[in-house]
Formats: sequence, structure tokens, C-alpha cells
Amino acid sequence: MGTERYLTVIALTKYIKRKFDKDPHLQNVFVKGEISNFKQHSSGHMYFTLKDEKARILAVMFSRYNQNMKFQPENGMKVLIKGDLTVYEQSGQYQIYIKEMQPDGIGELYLAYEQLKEKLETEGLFSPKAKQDIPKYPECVGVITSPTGAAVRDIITTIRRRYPIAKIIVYPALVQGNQAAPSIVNCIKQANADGQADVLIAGRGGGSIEELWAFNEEIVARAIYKSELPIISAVGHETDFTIADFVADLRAPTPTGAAELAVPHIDELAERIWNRQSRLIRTMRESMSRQNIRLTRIRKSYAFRNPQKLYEQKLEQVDKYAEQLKRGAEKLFLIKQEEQKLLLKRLDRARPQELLQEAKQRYENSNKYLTRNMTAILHSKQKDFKHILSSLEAMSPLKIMDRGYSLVYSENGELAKSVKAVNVNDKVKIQFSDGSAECTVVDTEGKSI
Amino acid sequence: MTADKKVTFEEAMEQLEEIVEQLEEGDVPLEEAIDIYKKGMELSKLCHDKLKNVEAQIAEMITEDGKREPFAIAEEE
Amino acid sequence: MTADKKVTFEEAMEQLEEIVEQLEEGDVPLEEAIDIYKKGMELSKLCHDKLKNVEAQIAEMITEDGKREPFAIAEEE
Amino acid sequence: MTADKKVTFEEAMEQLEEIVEQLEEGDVPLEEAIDIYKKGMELSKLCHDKLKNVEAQIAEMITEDGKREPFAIAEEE
Amino acid sequence: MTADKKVTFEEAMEQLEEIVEQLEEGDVPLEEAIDIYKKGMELSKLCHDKLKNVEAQIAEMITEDGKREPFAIAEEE
Amino acid sequence: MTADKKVTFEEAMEQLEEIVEQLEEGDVPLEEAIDIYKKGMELSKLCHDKLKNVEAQIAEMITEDGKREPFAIAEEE
Amino acid sequence: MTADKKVTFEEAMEQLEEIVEQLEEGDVPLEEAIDIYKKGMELSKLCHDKLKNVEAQIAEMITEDGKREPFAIAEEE
Repeated sequence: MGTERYLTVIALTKYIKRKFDKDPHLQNVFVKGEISNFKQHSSGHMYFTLKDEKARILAVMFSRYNQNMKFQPENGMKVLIKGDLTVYEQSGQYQIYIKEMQPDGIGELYLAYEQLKEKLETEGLFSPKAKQDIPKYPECVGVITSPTGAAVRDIITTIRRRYPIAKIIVYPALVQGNQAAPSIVNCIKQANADGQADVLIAGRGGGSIEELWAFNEEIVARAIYKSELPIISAVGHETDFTIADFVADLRAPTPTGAAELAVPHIDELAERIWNRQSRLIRTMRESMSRQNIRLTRIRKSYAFRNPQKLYEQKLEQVDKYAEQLKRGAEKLFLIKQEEQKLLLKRLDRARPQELLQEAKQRYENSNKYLTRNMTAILHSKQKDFKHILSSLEAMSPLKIMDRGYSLVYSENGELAKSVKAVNVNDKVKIQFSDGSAECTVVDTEGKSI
Repeated sequence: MTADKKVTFEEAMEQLEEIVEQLEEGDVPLEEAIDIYKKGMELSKLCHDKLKNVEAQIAEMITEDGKREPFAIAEEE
Repeated sequence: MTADKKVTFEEAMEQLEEIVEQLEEGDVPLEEAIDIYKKGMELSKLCHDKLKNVEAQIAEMITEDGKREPFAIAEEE
Repeated sequence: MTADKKVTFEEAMEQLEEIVEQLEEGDVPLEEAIDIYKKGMELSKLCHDKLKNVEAQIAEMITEDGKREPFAIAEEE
Repeated sequence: MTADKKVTFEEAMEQLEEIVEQLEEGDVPLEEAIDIYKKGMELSKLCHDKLKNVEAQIAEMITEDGKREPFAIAEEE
Repeated sequence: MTADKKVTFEEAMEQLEEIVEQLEEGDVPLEEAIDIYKKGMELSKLCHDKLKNVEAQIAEMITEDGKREPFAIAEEE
Repeated sequence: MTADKKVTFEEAMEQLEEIVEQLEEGDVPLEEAIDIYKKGMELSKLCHDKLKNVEAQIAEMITEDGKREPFAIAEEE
């Protein structure tokens, strides 16, 4: 148990708020009543109580919604309101949040207008997607309006002035009264059936809301929507907004404005064509000039103007090589020649003449000493011989006899050293130093000692 | 050129605009450019002729029963 | 040369620019260089002729266009 | 020599340079040197002829090019 | 001597140098020296003849080369 | 004597010099000495002849060498 | 005396010397001395002849040598 079953105030309040918000009948509610307790906050938001004799409800209109309002609300003013109901949680009060507010008085017409607008908008008739493009250069403009009004005059004059080549077809329509709406619808259908016009202008001059009312009729709106030809609406003055304006492919503020929107100005157009043409020519000339400059630059480029450069340097190089080749060959030849000469010189110098001289010298030496040495030996031997010979001669026993001695040799040739060695009648030989004599012994006599 | 006759003024103008823009963007090859240029010049001439050659039109009114009648502005108004 | 006729002006110009660059870089083999140079001369002539041709076409059209009379209607007003 | 005709200028020049270097370095046998030198002379002549040929071609092209008329547009500017 | 004809200049020079060195070193027997020297003289003559031959060929080629016409364009500049 | 022909000049000279030395030493028996001397004289003649021969060859070579023509190129410089 | 022929000059000289020494010693009977002396005289003759002989040979060889022609080159220098 405990307190779980008890709701918090906020929970309860949120629950209630959700109930309000979900209920379709409490959204886009149309309410009428009288303003009291009106206050406008400095932020622009409006706060007041909407009441009638029997009830009251708190109302809020935020500045976002009220800033384009054509009237200023005040206490006691009766107003028509469109808005959503919801709960303001902090005070637990339900309030109506106003989106649109009109002073009450037009009454049913205005309500009908709003309701139709709402309906058609929901159906998507105002959607930008449903809008057709207005042809830029219409050949034929269909005008749906009163043939007698100022509007038709303004439109035709304007078109004539701006774009005289466009054909104008007027589809005369009733633009006010009960028959106006079907008449306009008829014209739209007729124009579509014709198929001549490229664009339609549907509208009328200014007037009261009742006078303009045909353009708020559903059949007109649907006819405009259905039209295969694009339609420019031109109803009343700039401030007048009709359903037709919403559903038309283009809204013009005035009939003159519609004509200006429907056709271009022919001079401007011609100017435009001239302009495009001259741009074409200029662009083409510029492009040509650019290409020409580019080509000229290329043709004047160094490489193109001086094709000789392609080979001149090479030519120089060939000549250089040829020269080097010649010099190289000559140099090589000279080197070889020099080498050969040098060798030849060395060979000359190495000629074995010196060797020959040396050999000769050597030979001469030996040759000289050969005989000299031989002669020396001979002389030495001769000398030795002479020496010995004189020694021999000095020792000659024959020299004793020089003093008067003689030698006596017996008959047998022996030296007779004693008288006993000889007998009488022996033939003896007496040797003198300088010769000999043959003698016969006559007598012998021994020596008495 | 005969084919071009069926081109509406609007189409011709649009093509002309496209061509001018194309050329002005500048990266169109020369041969193509001269073709485009020619086409552009033709279109320009075509548009120009269309503006020039049409006589001023008289406004017509088609009555409820489908009859056509010239429409004169009520000058008196 | 006949094959080159199908080369567009831009292709020819691009080739020509490449050739100039090649030649200006300078280290192109001799035989190749002379071929390149010839090719360059041909391309140069080709581009020149194409430009002359285009120029003539433009000139012709401008002359034609120049004769165009002003708007009659515009003057009436 | 006929085989050499297919040698490019640059190849011939390279061969010539090698020969020159060989000769300048000096360590070439004498009998070989004369052959190398002959070869070098032939190469030099070949290169020379190729250059003459190129020169003639260029001269011809320049003459032809000289006859070409200048641009009208270029002069207008 | 006929066999020597196939000897290259450099080979002959090398042999000659060897001979010269041998002779310069000096300890060659006399008769051998005279034979070597004779050989040296022959080699020297061979080298000399080879050089004369090459000289003649170079001279001839240079003369031929001299006849070559100079470049026309190169002179113009 | 024919066998001696194969003796080189140097060998002959060495023998001769030995002989001279032998004789110089002096204590050679007379008969031996005269034999040696004779041998020496023979060797001396051999050497003499060899020298004459060499001398003649050299003389001839010098004469031949003198006839050799000089180089043209070398003189140009 | 024939046997003596084979005696060399030096042997003969030695014998001679011995004979001189013998004689110098003095105690040789005169008769013997005379014999020895006689022997010495014979030997002396032998030596003398040998010397003469050698001298003659030398003289002959010198004469021969003298006929030999002198060196040409040697004189030139």
C-alpha cells in the first residue's frame, strides 16, 4: 500500500494536459467572444480573458502570431479567434493559444473564407508543388475579367506596351455578384478548352470584400487548381488576399502587375538577345585570341625559332672530336715515334764498339805481355846460364897449369901421379894448359927420401 | 535549320543562354566552340527574327457563346 | 598528315606544347629531334590552319549578322 | 659502313668519343691505332653527314614555314 | 725477316728494348753482342718502317678530311 | 785449329790471359814456356781475327744506318 | 850424348850447378876435376843450344805477329 496510489500533482496535471492535446476538437478551435483583462507584455505576447455572458476562458497570443495583425485588440472588443487549447501546467489552468484573431463583424463570410482556406490548404491546393511555371515568352495571354472594368484596360495597355507581339484574348467574366463565380469558372474552362493562351490572368480591380468574394469561392479555387494553363491571379489591391490568390500559380498585387508578370518587355528581351549574341562573339573572339596568343607563343618559342640549336652544339662537338681524333692520332704517333727514336738512340749508344775497344785493349795487353813475358823468361834463363857458365869456368882445373904445371897421362890414359906409374919407353901424354904433347919415357928415377 | 523552326522562342532563348554560358566557362575545344558558336548565332538570329517578324496583335474577345470579336478598350472609361 | 586531320585543335596544341618543352629541354637525340621538330612544324601549321578556318567562319557570320536590321516595332514606340 | 647507317647520331658520337679517349690515353698498339683512327674518321664523317642532313631538312622547313601568311587576328590586336 | 712482318710494332719495340737493355748492361760476350746489335738494328728498321707506313696513312686521311666542305649555316651566324 | 773456331772471343782471351800469367810467374821450364808461348801466340791470332771480324761488321752497320731516311711528321714540328 | 837430349834445360842447368859445386869443394883430384869439368862443358853447350833454339823460335813468332794487320777502328778514335 503506502502512498503509491497517490498521484503527484504534476503527474495528474500532465495527464490532463495530454487529454487536451490529443483531442482534435480542442485543436484549431474557432471561438468568438469579447476581450477583457487585455495585457500586452513587452515581449509582444498578448494575455487576456475571452468571455461572453455565461463563461470565460484564458487566452494567450504570442507575438509570433500577432505581429501581422491588422488591428489592435482592446478590452470590450469582440473578436473571432482560431487557436489550440492546452493546459498551463504551473497554474493548472486551461488556456487557448491563439493563432489567428479577427475583429468580429464580417461574421460568416470571414469564417467561411477561413474554413475554405483551411480546407483547401489541407488538400494541398496551395502547395508550391502544385504551382505551374509561368511561360517566359507567351505568344498569347488570356485575360479573364470584366471586359468593361479598369482591370482589362490596365492589363491590355501594359501588355501592348511591354510585349506587343503577344496576342491577347479577353474572356469576359462577371467579377461580382452571385453569378460571378460560375462565370469565372466558365471562362477558365473555356480558355483551357481553347488552348490558345499560354498563360491566363484572372482578376478584377479593387473593391470591398463582398465585391471580391467571387475569388474566395471554392468552385473558382478548384477551377484555377484544375486549369492546365498557368494562371496569374490579380484581385483587388496589394493588401487583398483571396483564396484565388493562394491557389493561383502566381499572385500579382494588381492587374497591371499581372500583365508585367505575364509578359517580358520586348526591348529588354531584344537587349538580352543582343547581349547574349555579343557575349557569344566576344567569348569566341577571346577564345580565338587566347589560342592565337598561345600558338604564337609556341611558334615564337626559342626552340622553334632556333632549330639550329638542335644540331649546332652537336656540330661543334663533332668538329671537336674530329680535331681531337686527329690530334690523338698524331700524338699517339709521335709518342710511338719518340719511343722508337729513344730506343734507337739507346741502341746506337749501346753499339758494341766500346765492347770491341775493351776487347781490343784486353787483347793488346795480353798480346804485349805474352811476348814480353816469354822474352823475360828467356832472358832469365840466359842469365842463369851465363852465371853458371862463368862459375864453371872459374873452377876450371886447367887454370892450375897456367902456373906451369902439366899433367902426364899414361899409355892407358890414366893420370900418372907417380913415377912408378911409368916405365921407360912408355908413351905418355903431357897436358899443358894450352895444349898437349906426346912423349916417350926415356928414363925413370925415383926420389930418395 | 528547318528543325529549329519548331523550337519555341523560349526553348531557343534557353539554348542560347546555355550556349553563352558554356562558351563563357571557357574550356570548350575550339572545333566544338565554333560549332556551338554557330548554333548560338543561329539561335540569336532565330530569337531576334521571332521578335521582329510578328506584327502587333489586336486583342480579341471570345464571347460566352464562343464567338471571337476584336476587343477595343473602352477608352471612355 | 591525313591522320592528323582528326586530331582536335586542343590535342594538336597540347602535342605542340609538349614538343616545345621537349625541344627546349634539349637532350633529345638528333634524329628524334628532327622528327619532333618536323612534327612540331606540321602541328603548328595544322593549328594555324584550324585557327584561320575558325577565324574565317566567325568573320563570315559577323558580317551576315551585321546586316541585321533593327527592330521595327521598337522604333514605332 | 652501310651497317653504320643504322647507327644513331648519338651512338656514333659515343663511339667517336670512346675512340678519341682511347687515342688520347695513348696506350693503343700502333697498328690498332690506325684502324681505330680510320674508324674514328668514318664516324666523324657519319656524324657530320647526319648533321648536314638535319641542317638541310630544317632549312627546308623554315623556308616553307616562311611562306605561310600571318594571322589577321594577331595583327588586329 | 718475313716472319717478323707479323710482329706488331709494340712487340718489335719490346724486343728492341730488351736488346738495348741487354747491350746496356754490357756483360754480353762480344760476338753475341754484335749479333744482338744486328737484330736490334733490324728491329729498329722494322719499327721505323711501320711508323713511316702509319704516318703515310694518317697523312692521306687528313688530306681527305681536309676536303670536307664546311657548314653553311654555321658560318652565317 | 778448326775446333778453336767454336771457342768464343772471351774464352780465347781467358786462355790467353792465363798463359800470360803463367809466363809472368816466371818459373816455367824453358821448353814448356816456349810451348805455352806458342799456344799463346795462336790464341792471340784467333782473338785478333775475331776482333777484326767484329770490327768489320760494326763498320758495315754504321754505314747502313747512315742511309736511313728521317720522318716527315717529326720534322714538321 | 843422345840420352842427354831428353834432358830439359833446367835439368841440365842443375847438373851444371852440381858440377860447379863439386869443383868448388876443391878436394877433387885434378884428373876427376878435369872430367867433371869436361862434363860441365858439355852440359853448358847443351843449355846454350837450347837457349839459342828458343830464342830463334820467339824471334820467328814475333816476325809473324808483326805481319798481322792493325785494327782500323782503333786508329780512327
